[in-house]
Amino acid sequence: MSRFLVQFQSPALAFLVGGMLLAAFRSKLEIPDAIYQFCVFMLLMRIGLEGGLEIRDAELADMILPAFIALIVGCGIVLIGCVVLAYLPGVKTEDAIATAGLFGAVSASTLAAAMLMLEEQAITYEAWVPALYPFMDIPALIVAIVLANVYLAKKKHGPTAKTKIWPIVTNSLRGSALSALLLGLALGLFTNPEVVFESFYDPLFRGLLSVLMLIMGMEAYARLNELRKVAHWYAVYAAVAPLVHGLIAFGLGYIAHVFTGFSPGGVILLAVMAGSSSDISGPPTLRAAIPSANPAAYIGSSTSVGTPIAIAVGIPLYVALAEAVFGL
Amino acid sequence: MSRFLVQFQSPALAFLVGGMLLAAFRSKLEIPDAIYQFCVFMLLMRIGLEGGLEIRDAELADMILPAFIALIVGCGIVLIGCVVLAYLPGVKTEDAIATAGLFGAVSASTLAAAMLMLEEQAITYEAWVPALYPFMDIPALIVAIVLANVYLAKKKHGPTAKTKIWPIVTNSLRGSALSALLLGLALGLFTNPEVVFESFYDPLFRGLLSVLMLIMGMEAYARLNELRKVAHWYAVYAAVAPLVHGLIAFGLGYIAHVFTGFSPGGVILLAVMAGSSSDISGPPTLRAAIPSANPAAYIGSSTSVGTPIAIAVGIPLYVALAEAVFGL
Amino acid sequence: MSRFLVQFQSPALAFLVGGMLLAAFRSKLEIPDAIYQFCVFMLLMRIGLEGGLEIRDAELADMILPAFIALIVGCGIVLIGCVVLAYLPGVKTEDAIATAGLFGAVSASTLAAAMLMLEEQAITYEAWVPALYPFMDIPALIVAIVLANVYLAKKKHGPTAKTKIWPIVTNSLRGSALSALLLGLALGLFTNPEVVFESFYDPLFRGLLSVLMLIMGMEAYARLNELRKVAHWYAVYAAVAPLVHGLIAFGLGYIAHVFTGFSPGGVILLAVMAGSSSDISGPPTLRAAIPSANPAAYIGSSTSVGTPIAIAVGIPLYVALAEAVFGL
Amino acid sequence: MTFKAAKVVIITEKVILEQVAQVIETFGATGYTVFAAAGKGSRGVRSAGRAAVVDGFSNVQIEVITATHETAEKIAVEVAEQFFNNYSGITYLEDVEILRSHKF
Amino acid sequence: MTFKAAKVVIITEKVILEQVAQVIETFGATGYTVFAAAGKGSRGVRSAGRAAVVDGFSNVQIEVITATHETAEKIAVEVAEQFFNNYSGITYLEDVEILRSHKF
Amino acid sequence: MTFKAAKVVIITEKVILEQVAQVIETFGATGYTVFAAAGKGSRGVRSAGRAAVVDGFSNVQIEVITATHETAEKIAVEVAEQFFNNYSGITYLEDVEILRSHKF
Ligand SMILES: Nc1ncnc2c1ncn2[C@@H]1O[C@H](COP(=O)(O)O)[C@@H](O)[C@H]1O
Ligand SMILES: Nc1ncnc2c1ncn2[C@@H]1O[C@H](COP(=O)(O)O)[C@@H](O)[C@H]1O
Ligand SMILES: Nc1ncnc2c1ncn2[C@@H]1O[C@H](COP(=O)(O)O)[C@@H](O)[C@H]1O
Ligand code: NA
Ligand code: NA
Ligand code: NA
Repeated sequence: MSRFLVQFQSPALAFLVGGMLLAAFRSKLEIPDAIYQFCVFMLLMRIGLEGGLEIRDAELADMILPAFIALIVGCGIVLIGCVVLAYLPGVKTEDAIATAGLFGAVSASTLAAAMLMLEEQAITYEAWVPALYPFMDIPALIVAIVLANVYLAKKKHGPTAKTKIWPIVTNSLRGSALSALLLGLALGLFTNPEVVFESFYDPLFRGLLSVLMLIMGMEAYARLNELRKVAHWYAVYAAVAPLVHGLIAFGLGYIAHVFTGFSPGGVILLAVMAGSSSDISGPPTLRAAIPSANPAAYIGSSTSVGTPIAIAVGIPLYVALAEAVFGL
Repeated sequence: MSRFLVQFQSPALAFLVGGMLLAAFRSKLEIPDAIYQFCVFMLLMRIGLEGGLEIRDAELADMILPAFIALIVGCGIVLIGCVVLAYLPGVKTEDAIATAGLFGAVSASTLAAAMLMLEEQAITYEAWVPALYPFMDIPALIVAIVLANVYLAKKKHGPTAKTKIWPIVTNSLRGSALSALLLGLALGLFTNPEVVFESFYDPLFRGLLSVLMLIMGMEAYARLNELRKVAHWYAVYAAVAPLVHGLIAFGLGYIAHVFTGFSPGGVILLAVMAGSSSDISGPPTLRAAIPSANPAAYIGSSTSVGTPIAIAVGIPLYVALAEAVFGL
Repeated sequence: MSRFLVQFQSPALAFLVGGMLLAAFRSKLEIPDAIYQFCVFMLLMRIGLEGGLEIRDAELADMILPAFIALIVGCGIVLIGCVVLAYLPGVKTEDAIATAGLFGAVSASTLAAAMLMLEEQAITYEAWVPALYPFMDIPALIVAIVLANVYLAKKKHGPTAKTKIWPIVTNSLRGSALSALLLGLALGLFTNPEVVFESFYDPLFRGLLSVLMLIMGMEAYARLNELRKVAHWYAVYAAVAPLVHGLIAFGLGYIAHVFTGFSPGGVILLAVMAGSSSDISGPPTLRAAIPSANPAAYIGSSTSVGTPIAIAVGIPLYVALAEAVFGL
Repeated sequence: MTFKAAKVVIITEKVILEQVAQVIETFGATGYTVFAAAGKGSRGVRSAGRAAVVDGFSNVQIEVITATHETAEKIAVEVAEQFFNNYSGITYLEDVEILRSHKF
Repeated sequence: MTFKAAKVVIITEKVILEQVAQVIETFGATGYTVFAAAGKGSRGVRSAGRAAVVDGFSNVQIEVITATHETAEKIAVEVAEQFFNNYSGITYLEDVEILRSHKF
Repeated sequence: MTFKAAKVVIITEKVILEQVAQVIETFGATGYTVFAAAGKGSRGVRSAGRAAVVDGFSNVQIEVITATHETAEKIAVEVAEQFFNNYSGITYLEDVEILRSHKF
């Protein structure tokens, strides 16, 4: 429990809240877009490089179950989300699907914040766990886009239309976030970037994440306005879903722990990924692939409510749970 | 005296002069605006974070007198400046007020340069001293804006008009510079940013300051042209005022030293703040609040002459003085 | 020979290839222009600062022969290039001259990659060698521009026209790349930037170079299209010339080694400079000075083929040669 | 001597820039020019420059010079029909004069 | 079918963008578009992109489409009167054609 | 009351911005405004914003308001003649209306 409290003072969360306060006080502070893009690039390269370096030495067999869980969770979240949101009054079906897709996908910055918190708490994990990111992210986006296309096609042309999956996959792989992550993975796997990793990508990780959290906080506040314009049920979903998703993944991760010795830290990160909602590449992917869905609904839900909850409540919650369950 | 000479080779000053030379030789080297904004953000966060972390452990009582001196000096400089400039031929009253306001306010980069010089010379100071920045900066800007509004209102409507101070205060707090500084202060005070401070904000401080100094040098040269178009008395004021202001603050700081044991390093930094003129948030604040003042006059004075003098002559001067007075 | 293979996994080359692959897969990853410009600035400052710091302690006499070789090689490459390219079918004379000029000039990023490779292989060199950059770069550009002007003037007005060299020199010195390098040199020579060099410019060197290499790779791929539109002989020249130029410089460097004890590492770097083709300041200089030359030809050749060959084949080749010749 | 030509201006979301460009090329335009833009319209404020966590949601303005008013209008109509139900955006036309030496 | 409308273009200092936008909204404009700009005028060179130590001193160009020429002119006159004594800036009008589907 | 004036628009390579500006000043223009632009034309795609290893190869759009149509045309012709053989670029004219208070 004490850990739970300390985490509220952790830098990642503190900068996130700081960003929200700045925006609330209408500060004129602006972090240039170029810096934001660079922070994201550095974070994803850092995660990818370490993942690649570690997968080299890892038992691939150990990864199979967690990767499978990631995939199942990613798809499951979207399906559950669609059903739940569709029941809520005032929610358009396309918007429901897009929102569920965004919550099924993964936020690199939330993941990075969790990695740092684990480091601070000296909780270890298999270093390839963050590299499971695409196993959850891509399937979630694909399921959402396919569902939306099927729904729209039926509405227009009756039940015969078909959606092509492959272009969605490649398009999603080409997005800036996954590109950087996969590039890092490949470089870590096949080349020798140890020195540049240790002298550049790793030491700057923590600091750039703090800048990123500040930006996320400012953006979260700025988007609250948009969220106000759509059905209030989005806010409810966005507040509850991250924790539900995280707990589901925590449970499945626990099973992997029992059967294959998946580390407690790994279970936490899996829960964090599930509980996070995509902020970098998810939104433009969905905007392009489900044009009729209202971005104010899904981006508002994710950025303004989902991400702050996932970081401020989700991460400490899973850590506390892990303490209780694994007796850390 | 030897220290005085060595300081001319110190990096901050060297990069400043380097920037001026580049601009003088019409180099096409450009530091992108995004990088400049990021450097400023990093510097102010660094100053704020350390200030916050230190105020936590500090005797608040120790801060009262220096903070009060900062406030008095900030307001005093503006009043003196208005009177002096108003006597000079060819100087419009609004321009005089705006110029005095800019010289009363504080330059974060000049302050940062002084902090590094003190570190190089192993002269210590209470770490909360840089956090006195807003106590001098905000009052100076407010006094200038109020004076200008009173003057302009009288000119237009006779002596009945009133100026609202609160919007000026909030507007000034919202400026990018003070926002970053206060955010850093709050994070340092209420959260635990030690690790990110030590791994990111602190180690990059020196390097980013060198980049900033280069930019300041280029800008100083570029703005000389504008200064040439206005009364030459601005250049005289801009060359003399920083040193006079610095010496006044040095004197008052010395009193604080005698009565409350305020450190010699703190006295130097107080003098540096007083001697500096605002470069980041002062100009746009004044531009918006005193529209009829000619920016070529006040920005030219401050950026082209005031800042170089404050850094190149002021800082070494106060250090030498401190050596003599405190026998460092 | 083993070293030759290991180098293919070195970070610089790996990021270059990574960038090409990203572009080939049409990734949407973008490194903002501001970041690119900052990386270039940092690299050149780093090279310049170290050069300046070292020249201070160096025997100036030792530098004379290598500097002279750099100059001869820079001019020689352009002359050879013009003759060779002029013989090839489908090549316009202006385009030939501009292309030869670009290959005679020097690429800072290729040079930086070589410096890191030497460090990894623990091969030392006189630290002032990278500062020979301008001795090769400027003469090459000047010769190309003068040749082009003479040619164009003759075509238009007969053989009486004259070209002014001095404006070309100053224009080239004002370019962003040489400005940064010379500024660094001057600061290193005349001031005390050791601390900022060691705490900022040096440690970030390796990481920023990796970012730069990624960008170079993306650009190389993007420009391939342009190269396809011009005579295929450009591709042949661009693939062969870097190695020929490097070997010529290696030979001359070897002579300097024999006569004045020029270090093997220095010989390698001289070869790398000769084998590299300018990517930062060369292209805009030539675009402005030889307007009628087709940029698709010379930039395509240099960026898409010349630079990748110079880094991926050239550097390992000269290192391997040095192993054989000097028995490293 | 100058000749009459037309310009169609499209202001819309950056995220569909490529798709709009394809439509423009369909109508045989010889080129187009793109600017980063911020703006406010019926569908809220769209910023530029500021760190946009949600990339691609700032505006672009696309300008196309066409030889005839007819082509310009066709492009405007097609872009509006195809995109402006789902994406925010406006489009309008202007008369311009081109030099003889240019072919559009 | 297209309909006549007007465009007012305002080029001025970035520092007063928000104030100008307020004036525009006063006249009931449905929106506006903003571009970063550099420029040279009677009051000197204003750069963009380059590190401007003195932020807010680069230009913006603001474009507003209005249904009537009259509104456009009113906006232009008001902006010029209110700001151009103290801030550098110019303003001008253009005729444009809009599609039927738009309401301005 | 508004008065007729002209605008000349030049879209070309950033690398020659300074030279084009000199030409414009030769014709006595009171100022000009510059925008960063990307574009596609007969000579390929020109990007902006993206890290351009080869700096200066993105576009700029330069706009000049002139009192008379004649001056605008002269500037357009001169720029086209002097630069567009070697550099990519287009230029066109528009009619604009200015306020009485301005002198161009
Ligand atoms: N009346 C207008 N004048 C100029 N630009 C406009 C106007 N209305 C909308 N826009 C631009 O078009 C974009 C999309 O408009 P909307 O679809 O109405 O949100 C806005 O962000 C503005 O940049
Ligand atoms: N004749 C002109 N043509 C185009 N833009 C102009 C012209 N005159 C001024 N400008 C723009 O308006 C801004 C302010 O002009 P000024 O108030 O004359 O300094 C300049 O920085 C230019 O961007
Ligand atoms: N039809 C057009 N409409 C709008 N802009 C154009 C057009 N053609 C060319 N441009 C612009 O002018 C630049 C140079 O054109 P070009 O010389 O044809 O390559 C392009 O990069 C575009 O930005
Ligand atoms: Na998720
Ligand atoms: Na001051
Ligand atoms: Na070379």
